[in-house]
Formats: sequence, C-alpha cells, structure tokens
Amino acid sequence: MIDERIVLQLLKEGKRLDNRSFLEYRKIEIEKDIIPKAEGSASVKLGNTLVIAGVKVELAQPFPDTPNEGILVVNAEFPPIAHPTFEPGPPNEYAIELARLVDRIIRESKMIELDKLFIEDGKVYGIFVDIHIISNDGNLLDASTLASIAALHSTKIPKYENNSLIRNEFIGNLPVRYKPTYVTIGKINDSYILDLTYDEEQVINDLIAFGIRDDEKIVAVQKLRGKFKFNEIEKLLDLAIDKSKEIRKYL
Amino acid sequence: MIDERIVLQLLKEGKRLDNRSFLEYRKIEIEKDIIPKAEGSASVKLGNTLVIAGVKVELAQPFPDTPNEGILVVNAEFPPIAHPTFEPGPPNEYAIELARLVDRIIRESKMIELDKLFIEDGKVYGIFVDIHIISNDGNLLDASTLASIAALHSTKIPKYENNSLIRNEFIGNLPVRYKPTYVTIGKINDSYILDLTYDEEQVINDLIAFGIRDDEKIVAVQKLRGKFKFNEIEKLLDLAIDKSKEIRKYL
Amino acid sequence: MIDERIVLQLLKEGKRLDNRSFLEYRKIEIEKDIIPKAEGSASVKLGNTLVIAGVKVELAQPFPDTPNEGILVVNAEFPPIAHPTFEPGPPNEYAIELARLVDRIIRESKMIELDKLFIEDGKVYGIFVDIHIISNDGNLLDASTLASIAALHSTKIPKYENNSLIRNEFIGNLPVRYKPTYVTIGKINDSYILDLTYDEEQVINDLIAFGIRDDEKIVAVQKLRGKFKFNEIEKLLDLAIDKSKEIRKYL
Amino acid sequence: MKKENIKLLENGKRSDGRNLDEIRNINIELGIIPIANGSAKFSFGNTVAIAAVYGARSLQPKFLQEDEKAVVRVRYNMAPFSTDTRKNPGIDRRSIELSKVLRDAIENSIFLEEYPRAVIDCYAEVISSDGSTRITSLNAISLALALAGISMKDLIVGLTAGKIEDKIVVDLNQLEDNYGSADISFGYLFATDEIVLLQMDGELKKEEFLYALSLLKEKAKVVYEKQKEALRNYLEKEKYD
Amino acid sequence: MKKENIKLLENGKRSDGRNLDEIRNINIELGIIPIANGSAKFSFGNTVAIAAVYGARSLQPKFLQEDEKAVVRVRYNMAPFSTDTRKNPGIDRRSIELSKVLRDAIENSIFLEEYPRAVIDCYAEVISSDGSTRITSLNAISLALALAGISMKDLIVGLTAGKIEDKIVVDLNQLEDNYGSADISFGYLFATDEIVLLQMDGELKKEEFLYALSLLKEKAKVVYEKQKEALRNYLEKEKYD
Amino acid sequence: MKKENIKLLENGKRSDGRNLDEIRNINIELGIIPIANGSAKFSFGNTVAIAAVYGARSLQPKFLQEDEKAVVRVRYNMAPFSTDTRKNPGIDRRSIELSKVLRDAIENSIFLEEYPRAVIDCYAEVISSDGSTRITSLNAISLALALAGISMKDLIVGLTAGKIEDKIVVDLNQLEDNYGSADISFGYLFATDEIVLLQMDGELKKEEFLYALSLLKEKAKVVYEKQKEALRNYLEKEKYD
Repeated sequence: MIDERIVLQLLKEGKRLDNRSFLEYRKIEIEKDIIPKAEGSASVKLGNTLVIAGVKVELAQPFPDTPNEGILVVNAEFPPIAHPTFEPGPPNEYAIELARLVDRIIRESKMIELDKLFIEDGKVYGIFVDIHIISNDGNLLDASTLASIAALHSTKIPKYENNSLIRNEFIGNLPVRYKPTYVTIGKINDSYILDLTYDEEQVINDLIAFGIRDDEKIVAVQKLRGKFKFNEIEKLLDLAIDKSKEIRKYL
Repeated sequence: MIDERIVLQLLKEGKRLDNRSFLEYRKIEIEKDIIPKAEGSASVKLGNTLVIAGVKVELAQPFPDTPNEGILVVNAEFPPIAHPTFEPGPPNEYAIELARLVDRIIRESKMIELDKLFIEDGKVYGIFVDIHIISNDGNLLDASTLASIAALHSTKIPKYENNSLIRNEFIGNLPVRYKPTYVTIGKINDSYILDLTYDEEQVINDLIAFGIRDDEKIVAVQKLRGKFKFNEIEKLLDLAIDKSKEIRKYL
Repeated sequence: MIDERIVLQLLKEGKRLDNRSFLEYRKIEIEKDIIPKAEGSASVKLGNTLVIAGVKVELAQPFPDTPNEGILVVNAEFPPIAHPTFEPGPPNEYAIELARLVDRIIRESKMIELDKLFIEDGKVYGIFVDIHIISNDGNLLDASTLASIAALHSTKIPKYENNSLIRNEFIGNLPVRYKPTYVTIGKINDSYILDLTYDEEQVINDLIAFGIRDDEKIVAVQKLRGKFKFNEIEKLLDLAIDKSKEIRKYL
Repeated sequence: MKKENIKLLENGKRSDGRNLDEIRNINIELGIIPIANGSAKFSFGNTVAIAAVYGARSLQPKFLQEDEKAVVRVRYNMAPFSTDTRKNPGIDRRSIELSKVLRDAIENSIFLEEYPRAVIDCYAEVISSDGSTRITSLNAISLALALAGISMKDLIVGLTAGKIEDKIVVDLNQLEDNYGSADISFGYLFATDEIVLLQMDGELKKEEFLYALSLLKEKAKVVYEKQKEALRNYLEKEKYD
Repeated sequence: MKKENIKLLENGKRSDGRNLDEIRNINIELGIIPIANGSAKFSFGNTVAIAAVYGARSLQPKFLQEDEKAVVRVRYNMAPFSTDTRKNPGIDRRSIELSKVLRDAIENSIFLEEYPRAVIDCYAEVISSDGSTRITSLNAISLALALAGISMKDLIVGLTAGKIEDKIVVDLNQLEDNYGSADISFGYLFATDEIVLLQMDGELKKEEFLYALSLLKEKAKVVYEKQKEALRNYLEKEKYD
Repeated sequence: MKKENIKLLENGKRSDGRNLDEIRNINIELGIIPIANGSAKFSFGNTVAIAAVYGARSLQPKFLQEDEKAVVRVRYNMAPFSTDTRKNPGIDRRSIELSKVLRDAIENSIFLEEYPRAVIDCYAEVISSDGSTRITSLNAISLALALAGISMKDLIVGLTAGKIEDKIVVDLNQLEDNYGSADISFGYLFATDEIVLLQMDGELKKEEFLYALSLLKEKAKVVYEKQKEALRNYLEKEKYD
C-alpha cells in the first residue's frame, strides 16, 4: 500500500495517484445475470473495486403493518477475501451502515412496487438483496448501490405453486421503476472529490453521500464522516444531482 | 471512588460514610407511570441508585404445561451508563441472577393472577418486566424489586381485537395482589447491615436476600455471597420480615 | 502428561506406552440404557476414554424435500470436564467435524428407516443423537460412533397422542438395521496404528477414518489429517474392513 | 395495521396540536447519574433519553490507544419498554448504525487531540420513544459531555425535520416519522457553523431539502438556548449547594 | 399438560415410596476421569452428575490472576438427553445462575489463600435429571475437590428439602420439585457449622422454613457419611493397586 | 419436493449431456483481487469460487505464532445468493467442517517451515453453486497460492467423483450430488503422488471405491493442465504489460 502522506500531499496539490480529475469516476463496468441460481444478479467493477449483488426471491410472511406488500431485506458482507484488513466474523458497523444505506435508497425511492408482490393472505414474495464485496479499492457505497440496482432490474419472479416456488419457471420481471444512485463526495482543502480509492479514503476526513432518483428527487442523505459547513450543502447537492445522471447511464 | 480500606474501617467501628445507622435504608423515592408507551412503569431512587422498570403486555403463546395461563418474562439490563465498571454486551451472571431473583419473587408469591390472562386457545397475555439500571450505587436487588412490583401494580391490560392488541384502549388493570419485597442483609463483624451502597458492597463478604410477602410468608431466599452460621438464620429472617413491612409502605 | 518425544520414540521402535500391538484396540466396554429420561442411551469406555451418547425422540417438522420422513440431528459436545485443554463455549471445529462424521455414517448407511417415522402431515419423529464426551484419552471418533450406534439400537419410540408425546409409553423400538462403525487409522513410518491414545494423537501426523457397514460397504471416508500415498488406500481399506468386523461384535 | 387515513395536518395544526415550526416541550435534568463524569436526561415531549459520559479516562488495553487523540466510544440503546411493541433487549443493526452516526458527530465536536491515549465513553439510553430518538440522545450526550468538562468546539445541538402533507415541519413525533414523506436528522455546532450529523430519508426536491435545513438551523437555536439555560441553572445550584 | 390431580403423598409415603425424611439411594463412583486432578460421579436416585476438578493450576492469561488467592471457575451444565424434553445444548440463563451459586459455595469452602495466582476449575455435567440437580452437582464437586487434594475446610454436603401437601420432606425428585409448594437447596460445612449455599422458592411460614433447615442439617449427615465412606474405600483400593 | 423419478443417466449420457468421465467446462481468471497477494476465480460449469491469499505475513497477536512454521487459516464461505434457496449469511457448521478439511489439504501442500512465525490466510467465496463447491474452492486456492508465490510441493488439484445409477462418474453437479448414491471429494499432488483431501459419503463396494479413485487420478490430470496453462498465460501477459 502507498504511504498515506504521499497520497495526501498529491491531493493537496489537486492531483490523484491514478491521474484522474477530482470529479472523475474510474471506469464503470457492469455485468448482469452472472449468478445462475440467483433470480437477479450483477457485478460492478469500479477500477479495482469489485462488488457482486445477488437477489434471491423467497416466500415470506408480510410485516404486520403492511399485510399486502412484499418484503425487502438488504444485507452486506465484507468477507475477508476483499481486503487485508477485513476480518472474518459478523458484519461490523461499516458493513451494517452500508447495507442500511442501500436498503434506504431502494425503499425510499419506491423503486420496487412492493404492493404487487402479494401472493395470498399471510404470504408474499420476499426480495433478498445480498451485497458481496469481492475486492475493496474504495467507494463501496456507490459500487454496491449500482450492483444492487442493476441486480434488481434483472430480477425475475419465480412461479408460486402448492405452497412453494418453482425455481426454473418465472411469471415475469420484478416490478421496478427508477434507478436511484448514491454519489459519495469527499472534501479536501475546500475541493470536492468523487469515487475515492481505498488509499484516498484513508486521508479524506469529510465524506457525505446523496441518494438521487431519476427525477432528481433526493431520497437519502448520510454524512458519513467529518463535518460540512452549513452553506456548502447546496453546492454538494448540485454536484450529486449532476453526477447521478452520469453514472445512472451505466445501469 | 472512596478507598475501600476507609469504608471497611468505618464499618468495623459501626459507622457508615453517609452517617446512616446499620439498619437504615436510604431515602426511597418511587414514581409510577413514567414511560408513556409501557403498560406499566416505575422508577425507584434509593439514594444515588436509580432503577427503572417497565412492563410491556404482548400477545404470547402459553407454555405447553399451562395452556390457560398468561406468561411472565423478567429481564434485567445493566447498561454501561449505570457504572464505570459495567461493560456493553449481553447480561453477565449478576444481571442474570438479578433478573431470575425478581422473576422468582413475582412468580412464587403468586402476585399476578396468571390464570386471568387467558385470551383464547393458544393465545394469552404475556407480561414482560424489563429492569433497566440507570445508576448503580448499590442494593440493586431491593431497588429493582421495588421498581418491578410498583410497575406491575400500575400496569393496564390493552384490549385484544382482530388478532392484535389495541395499544391505547385498556380493559382494566393487571390482576395483581400482594407486594412482595426483598430485604438484602449484609454481615460484618457479627453485625447486620441493610441497603448497602456500592462502596459498602465492595467490602462486605456475606450477603443474603429474603423475599417476603405481605402475609409474612417467605417466598424466596438466596444466599448471594459468603457464608452464614446455621443458627443465625432465624435472626436474619426476623430482621427481613420486620424490614419488609417498612419498605412495602413505599409501594 | 507424557513427554511427546518419548511417545514418538517408542512408536518409531514399534512400541506403545501401554504395550498394545499397533493394531490392537484397548478394552471396549459398552453399557446401554444408562440414562432414564433418554429414549436410548449408551456409554462406551475405550481405555480411559469415556463417551456417553443419548437419543431423545421429539416431535419435529419434516424437511421440505422429504415430507414423509423423520429427521435426524447429531450433535457433539466436548465439555471442559473431559480434558484439561477443552474450553467452555460453543463446539469448535473438531467437535463439529466429529458430529458431522457420526451424522454421515448414520445417514449414509441408511441404518434408520426414516420413512417409518412419519406421524401425520407436517409432523414426524425427530431423532436427536447427543454425544457427550466425558473423558478424552483419544480416538473419540470410533468411541462416539460406537456409543451412538449402541444408543440408537436401544431407542424406543414414545407414543404420540393429542399433539404430544407420552414420555412413559412406547409403541416399539426405533426401526434400525445395520451397525456401521468407523475405524480410524494412523500412520507412522509406514506402519499403521489403531485406536490412538490422546498422547499418540499428538505425535501422529497422518490420520484417516473409514466408515464400514455390516455388509462391508464403505459408507463414509474422511482424511482427518496429513496425507496418504495414492497406492496405499487399498491396504488401508482392507485393514478398516477387517477391523470393523471385530469392533462391531461389541455392539 | 396500516393507518389508512391518517391525518397528519388539520387546519394547519399537527396531530399533537403543534404548529409546523413548533418544537415539543423540552425537558432537561442534569447530573442524574452521580457516579458518571457527566450525565443528563433530555426530552422532546414523550421522547426521553438519558446519557452519561465516562472519561476522559485511560484506555485499556493499551493497544487500543491512539497516541495523538482520544478514542470516542458511543452506545445508543433503546430500553425494551420504550416502544409500542416491546423491543428485544440488546443492540440491533439500527442501534449499531446510529451509534456510529452519533460517534461521528461527537468526534467532530470535541478537541480530541487534548486527550491522547484516553477514551471518552458516551452512553445514551432511550427510555421513552416518540420519534426523534437519535437526536434526543445527541442533545443528552452534548449536555453530559459539557458536565464532564470535555473540551468542545460548542454544545452539539440536534433537531429533526420532515415533510408531512407537503409541509416542512420540525421535531417529528413517531406518527409523523412513520407516515410523513421525509425526515431529516440534523446535528449542528453554532460556534463553527458546522453540520456534524446529517441523515435524510424520504423524498424531497432540492428546494424542499434546503428549506428544511434553513428551518432546522433557525429552530435549533431554541434547543441551543435550552441547553445553555439548563447548564447555567445547574452550575448556579451547584455553587450554593 | 398440567397433571391436575397429582398425588404427592399417599398414606404418609411419597410418590416414589419414600418416607418424608428419606433420601434416595446415593451412588458414588470416584476417579472416573483419569486425566482430571479429581473426578466423581454422584447420584441421588435417578439424578446423576459427573464432576471433574482441574487444578489448582497456573491461571493464564496473567491479568486474570489474583495475587493473594486462587480464582475458582465453575461450570454447571445439563446434557441435552438428561431431561424429559431434549434440552438445547449449551449454557442457558439458569445454568449461568447455578454456576454462580455453586462457585460461591465452593469459594467459601476452600482455603483460597493457599493457591495464589492459581485457578481451580470445577466442572459438573448433569447426565440424568430427576430433581435436585444443582445439589447433586455440589456433592460431586466436593468429592472431586477432595480427590484433587484441594485444601478445604470440610467436605461440602448438599441436600434439598421442600414442602409437599403441608409436609416438609428432604431430597426432592422432579415431580415434587414441579408440583410441591416450596423447595430449598442447602449446602453445608459440618466442620464450621456454616451454610455455604442457600436458595429457596415457594411459600413457607417462618416456622416451616426453620424446621426444614433443621431437618436438612440432620439428614445431611447421611450424605456426609456417604462422601467420607466413598473416599475411604477409594483411597484404600488405591493403596493396594 | 422430492424428485421421484429423476433420471440421472440416459443413453449413457448424464443429465447435463456429459459422458461419465467428462469434466464440465473449466474457466479460470487470475488476479481478480489486485490487493491480495494472489487471487483466482475457478469454475466447473456453473459452480464458481473466488479465492484470495493474503500472506505469508506476520501473524498477530504474537502468542498465535508458531516458531518453526507458518500458520494456515482457511475460510470457505458460500454467498447467500449462490444456492437455490437463499443461504443465511455467515459461517454454518458445514462451512466450519469444510474450512478445516481444506486447511488440512493446504497445510500438507505447502512448505510451511519456510515461513516461521507467519500466517497464510486463504479465503474462498463460492458465488455460484452447482455441486463440487469445496473442490472448486480448492482449485481456486491452489492458483491463488501459486500467484502469491507461496512455496508448494505442487499445485493442488481437486476433482469429485460419484456413483449414479451404478456408474462411476467424475465432477458431480448439484443434481448428481443430491440424488446419486455416493460422492467423493479428492485433492491430489501429482509431484508427490499424495492424496491431501479425501472425503466420501454414500455406499460403495471396495472395488467401486478403488475404481473411482483411479478415475479421479486420471481425470485430475485435465484440471492440473488447466491450472498450469492459466498460470503460464497470466505470467506471459504480465511480462508484456
């Protein structure tokens, strides 16, 4: 790994180790339908970051307060395969925060028409989105969200018969609309910087993520680290809305 | 915190740091109905010790061997907020012992008429007593029991309708009788001492608790620490029965 | 405990501390029906190794893919009572491997006629085999398997009535056939050695277990440790088949 | 059951009778856990949190220490009896996220470098919940930190806002949190004009979001004054005790 | 199902034919875990516990050591097959409480100060359960401690008592434990006349409680003699082995 | 539901059209986790595993180190979406056993004594499962170890065999694993003629078992060549990058 002081020095001079401009994303490569047994799946490469999201559709009980709607569960695993500092064990606070943020952008954007996932009294389709980090070179939130949204857009609904799901017969696609995306923005010396690598994440103190829907509505915000001046929120929002359009094109 | 040797030296001279006599409780302050969403609640202050007990009433399945009775669950949390030595994590053996002792005094005194909590086949009211230690300056057992008994005596039963509980409508009070109380007694140099502070608990080796019901029946006993001579049990019992009447008045 | 170097030196000279020949088991003592509340039970002594297996029969839900068959669950506990190095806590990888190997030999040998354990739709008999290691002086796999098989052969099926089991009335024996056994073989200096003591296990690098059924069919194999030459498998198999007959006689 | 026809606004008044920009009754009690270095109870109406701060104290074991600043540990927890349906005791995923979010706010409000090799433990227990529990906890921790004498840029002031039936309102109660269309949690330092906690979910246009922020900053002043007043009264009282 | 008309006493005899003050058959086997420093199997009728003691041995890691006395660790556990309905493997809340209660009894029976920086591990496994399991474990541990050569004030003698249909009886079986109206667990040192374990639940008048204690002390003598006899026979046998 | 009339063989062909001794399509991608010391993706048909090796690196904390050799740690895990019905995330009992079995194979293939006080961490994630997942993981780890430059006796070559309708076949898919009558997992070092992983369950006569082993050894050659070819191509490419 690179010495943090070098990374920081470069950033202060407005340069990045990989020669990108501050507002430039690494090459985004999305591949769909890569897991045969998953009802939906996608991998996202963002430079050396690699994330796989898989969607399993299962029979589920509805939540008591929404008896006629399908349920959504989002989980993220940071397996130790993805980085020398990841450790085996249950999800730590960063994995939990990531999963909850992806859950929130999916749920709050209303991209899944959950009311169409009702089967019969007490029985609904459950949509399980599992985010599996394979290689961590930073910006896991943007990458995981892209992978999850792509996977959901590739998801098919298995046929229900005799109290169980027929795994190889489908009744159609998961009813989805919108492609919400997070744009995570870092700040250094009053400059904004996007799509941080792992090394850059180690030296950037201020970090915020905006979840933006196709219609430019803000559907989720999370200050991830540090602090921001009250008056800069508008600038940050403009940047996020702008960039969300760009990366949404890859979906 | 005070040097243990000073506390011990004083006790050996028959004195306490706060000038109480050995058989004197600190000021007991009980407040009921302090948690709006709980069906019953109470806080107990015993000097600098502060305990909150909350009672939630939930739909529950009866135990297989008592299909017509409500169920009782008692749990105690020692959150790290209450003392510099408490640590985050699942309840340790002291929290578990405390919860089981409070459970036992409630259950064995038959203070709740569990058979009146039947709803319909396979469905009963479940009474969940949660003890939350907020500030620990000793004698948690007596304080937690007072809080739990007070909370149970303030508990209302929500209406049952359409397979669920209506939270803001009540069909009456929890059917309770009796106000059992624990009296925890310490021994030092053949003297007995009540309502120990945290500092005193650090230097007292012998500790026993008696659970006494309004009718002077003994309903629970636990030697908590140390040893007692066979012949002194009667004296201890007399003291516990006597003191139980005094502290029961606060309920 | 004995110095490992002495044990190893002796083995290299073809000798064992307890004077057994390399292919000789310690005295095998099996006692059945030793736990009154278990539906089946047995203890196995293999020298200073002592294992108890208990079988509980419980009401259970069938697995979705075998709705008409009873279920089998095998669990092993290595309680700290059995050895100075065992530690309290959930089963470690060796306890889990042991339980899974015993599960496999029971299941793959088809010794239990699971299809005869159907009760009614959604309800079957569940057979729970619990292996409790009491004293560990080596060769736990062979000993635990003997105990489990003996316990299963002593198991009675309680009567089912009104949705529950009548614990003291039985409708017959558990339908079992076969007495599969594991033979664990160690290798040292190209010699094979059986029924290792705890001290011997510390110095033997290569270890493999063969599960053999009464009809000489191989029903389970596990290389437990080390490596074996491709060509020696046949010799190992012959030895295992041969010895399995000998120890099966104790069942 | 889903409350189908929940009216969150009627004649410009909210379900609990408040105006759009009205904060619930704020109640503060200080020093309620005598053995802690600082402690406070803070309420917005029926939402009540108790916080205690232990430290700055030496962090053990040593390998957890940081040589040039304090480590901050935060635990946010809800009592089982604080909610409509009993909450299982213990820390769930939501509590883990909120503890992280609160810790991040606190770390950015403290002069950490003044406490090398130390730990500052901040604990918040929500004992009664009616919306805005994380922000109530933040205010309670702010006061507990102040009483513990921890060196801070300023008191941390927290407030929530949301959108109900097309109106932006502040200090959401449970009903508004559940059935409104957006909610924002906001933690702010007046002295440095810094946002140290910001979370939002729901659906807001950029203009709505910015308006909500401006309302939050304006109304946070009320919370700020309440915090300062409570501290003044407490220290006054201490002096004459 | 609740056994509605359980008769616990008939013509002065208990459900298993015993008199009120009669202890079940006591069975003792010593040294059954050769690798332990001491081990014993103890039964009251169908209740069987196996205990082993490891130690006194050096406690690791070092920061757990106490400079002036031994640390005692106790684990009480029930085998899954020991009960009517299978018990889930592992330590539950009841086992944690009973392990603590047993540890406390043992700590007050050992000369701890003779083993600075050491640990004495005491493990009890209930392999068959028919009431009085903690007390059966206590007797098994007492014998295991003696065989391990741990310096004790005296053997620890355990016995239970209870109230069934207005009578005080000793050595409760499962049925009496479940359907009687009170039960007492009692651990006692004859040499010092000290009660080291005492637990009671149920409903007893003061006089009943005191009578039960006196009966316990009287009948505990039987258990005491059995423990001593078993040790004598074992050491005798060892000598000639 | 039980597939009652599953035909695993028809006209000498298997359910997926293969011959008895035919291995599914093998696909290998190397270096897909750039930050790892070595990494590889290995597929048998629809079964896909990704492996990474971190190390040899210094093992912390120190008391875990072994003075004369490396410690090998292995984690085998299945992604929740890899299976027909979603698998709960996290390590279950099966994964613990297989991690142990894989570790044992790896330890016997590495020159451990060349890395005193070090740890070699091997991680395998099954992202798509269609039978033979542990063996697919073994092949992926073999390649990752090679790329990490770990000193090995030879590449570790893994293959499965089984019995379906009286025939011995290699490289089982999920259907054959579920409904066949025996399956064998086999890990082998050609250089030393050593079996380093061997597991079997089912029902086999001695002759069938030995025949299956000989077939495994013969066909493992195919896997061996694929591993070597992939490494050659990768290193070639590296050279010109």
